[in-house]
Amino acid sequence: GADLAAYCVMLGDDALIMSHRLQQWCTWLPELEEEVAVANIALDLLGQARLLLTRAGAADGGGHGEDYYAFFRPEHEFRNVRLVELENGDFAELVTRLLVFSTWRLALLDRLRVSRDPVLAAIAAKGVKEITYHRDYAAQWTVRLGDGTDESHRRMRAALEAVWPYVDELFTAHPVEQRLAVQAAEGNGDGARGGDHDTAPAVAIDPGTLRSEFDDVLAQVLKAASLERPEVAPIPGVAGKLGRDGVHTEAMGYLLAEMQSVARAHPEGRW
Amino acid sequence: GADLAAYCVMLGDDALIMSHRLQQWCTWLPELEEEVAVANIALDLLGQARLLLTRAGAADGGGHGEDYYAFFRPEHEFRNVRLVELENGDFAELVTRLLVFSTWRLALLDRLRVSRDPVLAAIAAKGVKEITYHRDYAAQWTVRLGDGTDESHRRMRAALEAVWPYVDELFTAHPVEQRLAVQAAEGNGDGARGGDHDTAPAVAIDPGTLRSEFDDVLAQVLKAASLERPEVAPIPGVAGKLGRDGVHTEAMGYLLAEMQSVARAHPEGRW
Amino acid sequence: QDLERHFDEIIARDQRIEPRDWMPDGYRKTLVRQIAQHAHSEIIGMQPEANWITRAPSLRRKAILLAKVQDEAGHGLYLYSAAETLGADRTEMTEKLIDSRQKYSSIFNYPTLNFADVGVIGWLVDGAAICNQVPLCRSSYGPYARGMVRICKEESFHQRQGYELLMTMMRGTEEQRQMVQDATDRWWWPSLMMFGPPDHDSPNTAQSMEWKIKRHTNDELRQRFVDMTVPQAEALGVTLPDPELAWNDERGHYDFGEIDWSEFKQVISGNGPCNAQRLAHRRRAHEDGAWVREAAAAHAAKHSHAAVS
Amino acid sequence: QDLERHFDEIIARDQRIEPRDWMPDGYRKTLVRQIAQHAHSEIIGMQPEANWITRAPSLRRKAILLAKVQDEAGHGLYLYSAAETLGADRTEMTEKLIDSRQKYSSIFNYPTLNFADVGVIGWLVDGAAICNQVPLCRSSYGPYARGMVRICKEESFHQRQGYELLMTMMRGTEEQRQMVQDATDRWWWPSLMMFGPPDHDSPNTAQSMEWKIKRHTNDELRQRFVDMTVPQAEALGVTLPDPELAWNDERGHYDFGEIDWSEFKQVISGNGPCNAQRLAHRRRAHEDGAWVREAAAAHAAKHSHAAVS
Repeated sequence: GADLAAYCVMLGDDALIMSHRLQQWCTWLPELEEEVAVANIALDLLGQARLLLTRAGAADGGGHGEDYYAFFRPEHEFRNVRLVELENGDFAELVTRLLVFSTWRLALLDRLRVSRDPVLAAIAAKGVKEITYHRDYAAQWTVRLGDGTDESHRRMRAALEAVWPYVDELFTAHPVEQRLAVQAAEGNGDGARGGDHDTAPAVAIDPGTLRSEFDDVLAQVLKAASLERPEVAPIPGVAGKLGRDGVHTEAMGYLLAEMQSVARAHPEGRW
Repeated sequence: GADLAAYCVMLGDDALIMSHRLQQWCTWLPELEEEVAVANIALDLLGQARLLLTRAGAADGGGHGEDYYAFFRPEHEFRNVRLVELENGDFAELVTRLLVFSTWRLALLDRLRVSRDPVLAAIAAKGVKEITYHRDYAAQWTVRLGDGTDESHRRMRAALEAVWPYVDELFTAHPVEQRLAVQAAEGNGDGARGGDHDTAPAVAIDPGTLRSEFDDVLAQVLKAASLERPEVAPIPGVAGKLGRDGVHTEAMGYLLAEMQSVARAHPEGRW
Repeated sequence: QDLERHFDEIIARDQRIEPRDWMPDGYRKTLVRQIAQHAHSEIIGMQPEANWITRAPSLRRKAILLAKVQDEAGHGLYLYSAAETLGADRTEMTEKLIDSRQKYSSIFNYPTLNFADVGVIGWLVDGAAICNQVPLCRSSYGPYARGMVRICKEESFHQRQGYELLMTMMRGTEEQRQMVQDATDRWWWPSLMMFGPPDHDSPNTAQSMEWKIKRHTNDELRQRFVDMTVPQAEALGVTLPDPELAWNDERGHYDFGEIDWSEFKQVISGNGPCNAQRLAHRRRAHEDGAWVREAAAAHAAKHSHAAVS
Repeated sequence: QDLERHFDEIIARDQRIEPRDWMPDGYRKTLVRQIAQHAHSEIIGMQPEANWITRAPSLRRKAILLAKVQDEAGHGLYLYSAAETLGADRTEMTEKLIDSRQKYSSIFNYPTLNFADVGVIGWLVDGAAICNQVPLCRSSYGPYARGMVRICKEESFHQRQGYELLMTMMRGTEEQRQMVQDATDRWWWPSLMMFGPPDHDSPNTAQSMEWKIKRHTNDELRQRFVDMTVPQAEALGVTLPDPELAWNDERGHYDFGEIDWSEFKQVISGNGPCNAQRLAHRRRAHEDGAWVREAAAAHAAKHSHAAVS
């Protein structure tokens, strides 16, 4: 239904927009090995986005394909978290954002492997393998840079301070997520309180339940990198509305203008 | 006719795209006085672009207004010189590009005041006053920065080297310019070789005739700024095709994607 | 004491204090702080609007918007000059701004997310600013009062242009109408917060009113703004996002809902959606421009030496 | 002399020289130069295509393009490794590239101006590269020959994808067909220049062929490319921008017009439309990444110390 479609759009947009920011790094990375690795991560996320947006189109029933979602929606219909849309900074910022994003998304996809929606479950199962690698890549660079030179340590601290204000949003459940996360229990719980039914999977995950795993992983990586979790306030949305509500940062409009420019110049085009 | 429309598009696009690059400086300038001055120059050029593109629409007879030209043409129909579309650099680059652009354009508009097309002549007359100020502004800053600190001198030299490869193109006549520049003599010369008719004005100016004035002004300003004209080769077009032919640099696509994004998202919109 | 009596008399007679006049330290400090904040607000306020200059969907609107942002830079220049007549220094004020030691209007800590925001900022934000500022044209400090006369005139012009943009968009497509409504929804409450905390929570108001730096309380001005704006929203065809908004015959004013003062305090204390972004932007522009200012100073120094020798 | 005879015999028997084998200095130098240039071409060649990744108009095409650019980075890595087996150093080669002391293929000094350029680069540029490179799979130097086998396989794949994009676009709108024609017009002649100067003007060819580093002359390969491409252009429905292009029954080949060798020389010597841009881009990426490489080295040094102590 509509909720499932909206949920797939959220997870798909996260991957699509994060992939876009990584695509912009292409030809600007410090080593060829990093060119290969970052392009690979961007490709994995693009693949996840395609599957999720295709699933959204099917669940929605409106007949929209993946390209409709990517190229013909206005900004306020994009439902990604704001973390992924921020303008690129230096390589430390790339590493930090990727560490945060992949740690969060790995925890999420790991649980979604048993989603009651079998398509979503399959997408998640595939994604877990990919994101495990992304997280390792980011963690390794976090350690290298945190425990590298004074300069790299300083840059990692600045990157953490820039990225961290957008972390809380990752764990804030949107009503769609809340509904899909409990629906299983309600749907199945009707009169049946036996062991099996209590653990019947939901379609979605309440991201709030991922926080402690995220905090543990980050604590571990930051410790190995001689870095500390920064003390910075989260950046609020507008009147409580966040990326999941379609309310973004000023960076988003420019990103979409670029991403959608060719497709929109040729709305009847075949590619 | 079509040539007059094409010519107005060329001069209009120069102003429109140069204005865009100056608009992007807004809120990034080193002093408030510069914020006011640069916005003012961008406004003047935007005003010239509007008059010229409106004139183009009238001459073309296709019923297109200024906004059609700005927002609904594809890249290869933009006829500006490549100088104006280059990505912004530092303030020295702004000053250098503006000095080159306004010196060239002032020489051009000065002669166009007697264009046989009365609308073009009026636009040029208005523009001369504006561009005189732009050129003075750029010249003053060229002197200040060239003859300021070591750092500012170094930056001005780098800016000159970056901008200069696009100077030759300013004086390369497109066939449309060539036709409109001679047409008067031909049109009026028919059997009448008297003094008055020989000096009958053309519609357009062959930009090649502006070079010596340009070189003199630049030599004077650069000398006062303790700077030298750089020794760098001009950057060719593709198979001889330049901005006036609709062949641009890779910077142009991004510029247009941004500039046209809102208008194209709402083709039926009223603003 | 003679001086102080003279000052009190000028204030009492509703005349103007001029730069050369004696004035109490508190008066000077309060004014410097207020004028600097006002100047900073003009400068930071350029950012959310400049965000749409390059994307303005018609050349006419592009020119209007660019001219407006230019006016704001001009207002900033004016106001910094007025503060300088009180002994403040522009460079110092700029440094206080980027070090978060002086504030600017919180309204500019919200993002501009679609082109209708440009119109709504003109309509609501400039509208609220005018309500705040018209009384300042009668401020007891001469240079500030005179500056405000010109600024208010230009802001009224901006407000009309903003409203006119919205009117035009409302006659456009359904999507455009949604853009206007969306922008109105986002800017309405922050605009009401522009008048500052409620009177019972505004400690400086009494002294400022006594010195005739301020002429009306926050709540008085806020009510005036609401009364003025509700009919404009109706004419426009947008819904203001407050279900409690209703005409009160008894009071002769519109009632309106409770403002979220916790949000206000968060934004004021640096934790709004764009505080960090706005300051980082201003800081970077200032730092990127350092070599230019140094070069200009070095050139001027050489030049004046040459003139002397 | 024993060594030299052994080397000559390996070459004569069409076997492979391996890194541990003795080889003449000239052979080594020629190979290092050729492999480094080839590696640089892969790296610089990423830029014109990467230019369209973020704007690719369908997600499928975006993925294909991104994967292709990634492959090019992989090819670069491969080739730098092959050069390292001859004693060259990657960092040094990179520095020679950004200081203009080593070249890369001139074709990448042209701009990509519309999305069809992505397809035409696959079709023509990769097509020409394959013609050049297939014989290199039999290069006498083992690591290079083996690298080329894999690279050629991937490039054929890219070429088919490019051609397929163009086929699809030709079935689209009139504007799309114009984009394909426009891109073809711009890339055709530069593609022919990819085979290098005409044989009578190519001084190194003889020695390279003797060493079996090179297997065919420039003009032979160029003709092969033209013969292969003309029917593809017909199938596609685009016109190649050469009025002299015509089948010659006698020769059993297509005749084609004179290449503008003055343009070729200009671009080779640094004055193409994008030479400065490409090098500045690569230089900036390299310089921006210096602190990262230093940090990685410092971390590795700490780590190996820790392991030892």
